Amino acid sequence: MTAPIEVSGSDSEAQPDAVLEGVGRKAIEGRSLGQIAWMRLRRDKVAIGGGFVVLLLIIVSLPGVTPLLAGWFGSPPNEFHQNLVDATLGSPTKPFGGVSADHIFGIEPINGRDLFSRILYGARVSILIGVLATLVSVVIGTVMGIIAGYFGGWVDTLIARTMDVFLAFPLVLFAISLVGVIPNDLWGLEGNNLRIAILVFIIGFFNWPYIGRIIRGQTLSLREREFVDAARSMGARNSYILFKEILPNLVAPILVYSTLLIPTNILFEAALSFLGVGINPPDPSWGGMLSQATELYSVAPHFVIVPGLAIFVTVLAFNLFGDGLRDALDPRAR
Amino acid sequence: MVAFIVRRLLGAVGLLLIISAVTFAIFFLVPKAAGVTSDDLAGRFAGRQPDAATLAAIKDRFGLDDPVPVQYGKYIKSIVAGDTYDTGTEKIDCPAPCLGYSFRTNQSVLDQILDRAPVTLMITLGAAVLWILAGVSIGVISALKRGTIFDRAAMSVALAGVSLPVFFTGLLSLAFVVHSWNLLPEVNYRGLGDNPFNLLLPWICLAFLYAALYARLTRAGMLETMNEDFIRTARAKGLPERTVVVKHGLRASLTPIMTVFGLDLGLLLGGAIITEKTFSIPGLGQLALDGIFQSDLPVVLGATMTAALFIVLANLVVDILYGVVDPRVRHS
Amino acid sequence: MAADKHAAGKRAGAERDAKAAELINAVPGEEGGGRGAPSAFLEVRDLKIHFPTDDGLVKSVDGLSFQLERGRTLGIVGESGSGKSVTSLGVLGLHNRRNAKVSGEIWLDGQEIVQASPDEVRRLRGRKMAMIFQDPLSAMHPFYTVGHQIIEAYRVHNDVSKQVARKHAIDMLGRVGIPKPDQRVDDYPHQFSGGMRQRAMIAMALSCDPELLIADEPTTALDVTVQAQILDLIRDLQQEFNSAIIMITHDLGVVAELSDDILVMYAGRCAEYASVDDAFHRPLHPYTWGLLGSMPRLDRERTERLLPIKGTPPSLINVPDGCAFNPRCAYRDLNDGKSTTERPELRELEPGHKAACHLPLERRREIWNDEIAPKL
Amino acid sequence: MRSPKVVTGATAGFVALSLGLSACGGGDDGDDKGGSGKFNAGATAVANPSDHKGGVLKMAQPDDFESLDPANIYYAYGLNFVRLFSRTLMTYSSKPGIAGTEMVPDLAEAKGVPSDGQKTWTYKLKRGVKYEDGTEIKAKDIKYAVARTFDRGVLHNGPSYFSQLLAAEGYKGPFKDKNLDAFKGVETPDDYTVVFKLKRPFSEFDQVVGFSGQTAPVPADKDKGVRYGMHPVSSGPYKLEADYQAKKGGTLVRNSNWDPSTDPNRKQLPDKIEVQSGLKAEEIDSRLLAGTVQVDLPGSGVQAAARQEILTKPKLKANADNPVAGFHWYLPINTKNIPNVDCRRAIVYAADRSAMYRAYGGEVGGVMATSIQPPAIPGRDKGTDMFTKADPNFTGDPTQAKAALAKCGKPNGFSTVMTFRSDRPKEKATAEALKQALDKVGIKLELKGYPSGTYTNEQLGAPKFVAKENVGIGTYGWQPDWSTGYGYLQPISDVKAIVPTGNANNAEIDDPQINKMWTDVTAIADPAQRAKVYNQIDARIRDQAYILPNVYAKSLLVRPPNLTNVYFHQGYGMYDYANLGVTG
Repeated sequence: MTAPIEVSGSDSEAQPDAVLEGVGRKAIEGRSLGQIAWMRLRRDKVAIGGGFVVLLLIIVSLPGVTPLLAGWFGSPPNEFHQNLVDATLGSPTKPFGGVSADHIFGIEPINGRDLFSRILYGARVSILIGVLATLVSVVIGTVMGIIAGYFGGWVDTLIARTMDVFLAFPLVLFAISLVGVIPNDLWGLEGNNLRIAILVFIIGFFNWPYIGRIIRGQTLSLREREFVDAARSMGARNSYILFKEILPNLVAPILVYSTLLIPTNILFEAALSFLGVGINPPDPSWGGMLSQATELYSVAPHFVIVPGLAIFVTVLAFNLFGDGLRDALDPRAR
Repeated sequence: MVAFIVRRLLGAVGLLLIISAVTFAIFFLVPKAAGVTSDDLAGRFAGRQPDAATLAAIKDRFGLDDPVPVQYGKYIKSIVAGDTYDTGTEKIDCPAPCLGYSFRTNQSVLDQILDRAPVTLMITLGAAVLWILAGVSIGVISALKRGTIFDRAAMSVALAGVSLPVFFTGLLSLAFVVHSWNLLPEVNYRGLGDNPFNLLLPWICLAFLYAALYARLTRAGMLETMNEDFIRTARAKGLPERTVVVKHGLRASLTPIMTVFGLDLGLLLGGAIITEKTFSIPGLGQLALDGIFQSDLPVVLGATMTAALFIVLANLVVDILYGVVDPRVRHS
Repeated sequence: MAADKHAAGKRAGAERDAKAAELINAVPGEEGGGRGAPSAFLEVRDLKIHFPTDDGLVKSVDGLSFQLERGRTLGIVGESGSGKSVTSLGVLGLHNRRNAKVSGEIWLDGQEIVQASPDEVRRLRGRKMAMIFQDPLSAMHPFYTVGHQIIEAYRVHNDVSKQVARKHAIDMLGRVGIPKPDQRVDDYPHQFSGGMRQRAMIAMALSCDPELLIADEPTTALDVTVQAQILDLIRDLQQEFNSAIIMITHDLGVVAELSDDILVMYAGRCAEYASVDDAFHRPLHPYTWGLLGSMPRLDRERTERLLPIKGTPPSLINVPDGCAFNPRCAYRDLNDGKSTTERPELRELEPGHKAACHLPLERRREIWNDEIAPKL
Repeated sequence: MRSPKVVTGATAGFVALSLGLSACGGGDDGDDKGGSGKFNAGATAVANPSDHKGGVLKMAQPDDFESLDPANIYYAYGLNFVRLFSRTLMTYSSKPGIAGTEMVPDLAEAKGVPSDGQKTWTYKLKRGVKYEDGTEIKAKDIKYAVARTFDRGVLHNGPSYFSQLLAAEGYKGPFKDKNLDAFKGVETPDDYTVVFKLKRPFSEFDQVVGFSGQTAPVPADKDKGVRYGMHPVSSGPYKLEADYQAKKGGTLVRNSNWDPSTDPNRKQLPDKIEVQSGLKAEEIDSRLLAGTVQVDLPGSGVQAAARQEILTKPKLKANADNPVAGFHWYLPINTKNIPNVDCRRAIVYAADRSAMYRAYGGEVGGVMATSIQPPAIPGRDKGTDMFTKADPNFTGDPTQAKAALAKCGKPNGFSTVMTFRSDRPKEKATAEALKQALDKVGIKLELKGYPSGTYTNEQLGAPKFVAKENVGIGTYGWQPDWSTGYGYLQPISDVKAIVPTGNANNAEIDDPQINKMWTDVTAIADPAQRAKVYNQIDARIRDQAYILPNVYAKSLLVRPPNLTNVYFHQGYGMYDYANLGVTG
């Protein structure tokens, strides 16, 4: 937390926030809000740590990088190493899940596949779905939120009610059923590409009201601000006001809540995979590995720990970074 | 206040209607669009190797060849007015609210739901007690001791907590607490007759996640509230700090937490799916999952509607409670 | 995360009362006087309230001294961020103890407050000193009735039954001019109008007969017509209770109306301290001139323009070297650059009239008489 | 490796001493500190024999029976269980080893007498056999029981052999047509004679009558249609104490109107039998190991946790059996999507049998399959490997596979879809293993998992789906309805067995040679002669690479020390539930 937050009362005009506010908005010293946020963020070691892990995960997930790393530190994700596994029990013969120089995270029970590279390839799926689904949510949520907040009236009522309906849906059930009933080739996609697309769509589609509500609220208050009044009084069209006046002011909250939505979506994807509607094997996914582990935790407890920690570290990193970003961009949020 | 409640009730019913229609559409129209015929649907109810006559008999019984709106109409009608089901030799009366009859399990869907609901209820309530006690108190203390070691430690744990899904903590605890160390028995809760403390592990795993969330929420809410003008006023009056914190601060910051709590509770009461799946507890979530994976449409519809009902009800209760707690809402 | 509800710089149009000239002369405090309990009812000595932040040290109050006697009113004026509110909170002990670094002394009726334990200060609050806040809607708890909040304030310092306290609350509500107090006592703050709410707030503040009343912009959030009523009410109550009042405002009209003395704050320090008469007719600080110049007046020709102060208040982290006001001061070049290098001391230039400015006194008088006054 | 010969030879009967069978399963286990038995003691002989009466026998299951209506059950464990309270015309002999697969008379005095070229089968009823209420069981009750199986809309879980075989065109069942005389498929010339009229010759009608509960007599006035299953009327040694509670359980108590002298196949040892449903599988395991539950009803073996414990602790292992159960887990190769025999053979050549074997848990999980028919089928030939090797170290023959691909005209391989049951880790592992192996020769598999709840009806068991999704191969397992080559092979290889949903002929085999053999074999009266034909069909299936053999399932069963008269029943593929007792 960079900005000290007062517990006991003291007038806002003496608040450091307010001081910065005075400096910040029109930049008396030529520092933009973004620069100030960056300054604050840089000072937040924990958030930077989180951001570093996030960056690392993204780099690791890049198409060219994953196989390279898997090659250096492991073996191909689908290669069997059954000689390392007890044929009857299915557990790795070596202790600690078969950790060795060749398999730094150990091996999968039964097949003996290299856990490191499976975790690595799983990261790819998680990050991809997490980020893309967030993008879907943010696009829908922002558009709907702005429309509802800006135009108000029956449009607002309609959209707000729609969001209520969405929020009242038992999402997980719906997502599972939908994945189950959607045909096997669609939109010119098939196989796991289609699976990923469907997961992205479903996760993103069901989560937009969370962003929508926030954007709607922000738009509502922005609409009443002087600069919008000013633009309107000068005869600016709605589209101009929306895109030139309101949208730029929504960039900060959108950025913050997107960052915080990504881990939620990663968890959602992991949950769906855990419940059995994730991507198809043999491609690895973290939730899918845990789902497999429900049958194997007694034989190979490391098979719970490794993918579980991968989820934990990833989600934590995004959360830390998102929290830091929020504190930096919008110290008074919440 | 009465008008307020009536208005909310009507809204809730409307919401349920919409949800049921959408649910119905998804389960009937989407498969249809994907090329599933009524024969296929009938096949879902048949056993091994059904012949054409069997399929025809099943289609006839379920009205699978009716247009979807007609089927939806029948569904709503049976919820409102009840229905009777023909088992072949005898008519089974299914009084309102009749959520349908599962021909896979030969049970009325409502019976199955009523059978499972107590299990989910126990999971949820036990966890809720834990997470409210732990989450709110930690959040309050953290807010009041902002910046201290306690605050930093608590918030670090909380942030870790919100990043730990139940299917990880649950499996971990099963692998070690139950299996390796034999500290607790297998989770085997099946209904009200069983010892609820058998649910200790699911409670802890579920509550840990939510307690973390609530600690963060409470802390943020408390910090905001303790910065409000009326807190300064309370202090200016010379009230003891404890009164200021509890009576003026906590009371005001609990209302938004109440909203979130209502939603979470509603969501979980409709089926703590992941917890139930992780620990294989036969609650509403498992019922719904089984229904989906067995294509038992009446059960899936019933479970979805129940889940939605809980969410809508929870919203309703929260709205009304809001009116009770906050006079401004009551008077508006 | 203080919500910036009272938008800075939003000035209610003040009605200037022409009675400023009749104001009584205030007794200025002995700055840096001897240690130990002072004779004055309230004495603030070299008060500093600093907030260390990641962005630097915020010097909200930076060496402030003043005195106040019972039955008299001190107006503290200044722009947003000048430290006037923090000062009042410091007196009440309501500054954030964890974040703030406080030094100096505050003596209230022979008791020192800065060094006192939080609980000792708490016992003084509400009973010996009370505060009226700017926005009564946000300053009252939305979930409790007005009566409840007054009763609570009364009972914490008086060991009486609820019934007695309730009678007292109704009585207080009546005294501040709320009609049907026995009914309104059970209403919630949001059911009151703005003016009535502020009256209720005042009733709450006065419920224990405090000897020091701090009013922080008590009329800013109110309609103009209601403002005058509230000011009248405060003045009447002061006569009744013989309280000392600190009136915090950026509205010189309010000060002129109510105060005996005036303390002009700039960047956490005192720029000028004078009786109201001196301050309005013989001000000795360019900043005060600016304040007077930017005050709209009914008796001014409409063709004339206001004389606003250029620029914005300084960041309290990076207070300009020398005179804090120098970047905005039109006269800073008239004293060999001293304004940008050396901090001017607060000097008593006339009896009871102090100012902190490097300009030669005569030069200041000239400027006021020749350049400023005619334009006002 | 356990040789089928050993199984055939080990019809030890009621011998107190069990065979050591050191050749079996998880190796030898000489130390006998564990109490009542030795590892595999109950696999081929009766373990812990006793005539001790009394006690409560506790059974548990994670899910529930499809129904307790004997006519509305298809799962073997359900059919095994309902023997406790329902008697049928014929039933499996209650003997360990392969003798258990023999059909013996139950309510009937003797085996069915065929006439009219195997188109008419006549059974004489034993006299004086009673229902739980003391009324005597008559021929009309059996006719009624058979008639009700014609209404598939009401009783849709059970097998449909009677409606397929009996000459009763257009009959819709007694729920729609109360007049039983309209049902021509069964005649009852007197109270103790039941005559079945078939559309076509069928030599294994005794098996049809005996394997399921569909000839268990039902008093017409007690029939409540689908809800009869909540409280079926008993004709066996036990009866339901009260209505059975779905997903909860129920209790069986002694039936005093059961006469042991008429029933050599059942015993009445415990006072009570308690069934608890919905108990978590892991919990059942730990209770089995603790001896607080005696029987895990599904009988398919313990879960991973208990399995590990049993195999690593000799004391526990001594009270476990590891017999070859009824299933053969194999992989049908769809002939519609992969019509070329050499392309199919390429798959068989390339398959990594070692990895697939390990997927099922190695030597404790199964026996590498050589034939399609599992060892429990009397008269079955072990078969030859043809294009693969039943060797735990055989990882496929890419060279031969490539050659076959070249012959098929696709030297660079091809792509197809492979399905599996997503909630069955072993099938998933099998699919992954096959994909790895086929990748090496250029055959690209796309793996798709589906829930087992819909798999056999909507995905692999639905030819339309298979065609639409280009499913070339899938995981599947088949247990025979009854233990003959017909019971095993006909549903999975006869073109007539292909149905739009719930199809078991997943390869969609439509082979003129095989079809002809199926048509002819039903008229052959001699079982040994028939077995020869079955073995020819078996070989033809492998030669044409319609099915990739994989593993004959072995299950790891716990036999608590306080459970008596325990033996693995070949007919049901689990312990025989009708003869168990408890001590202590």
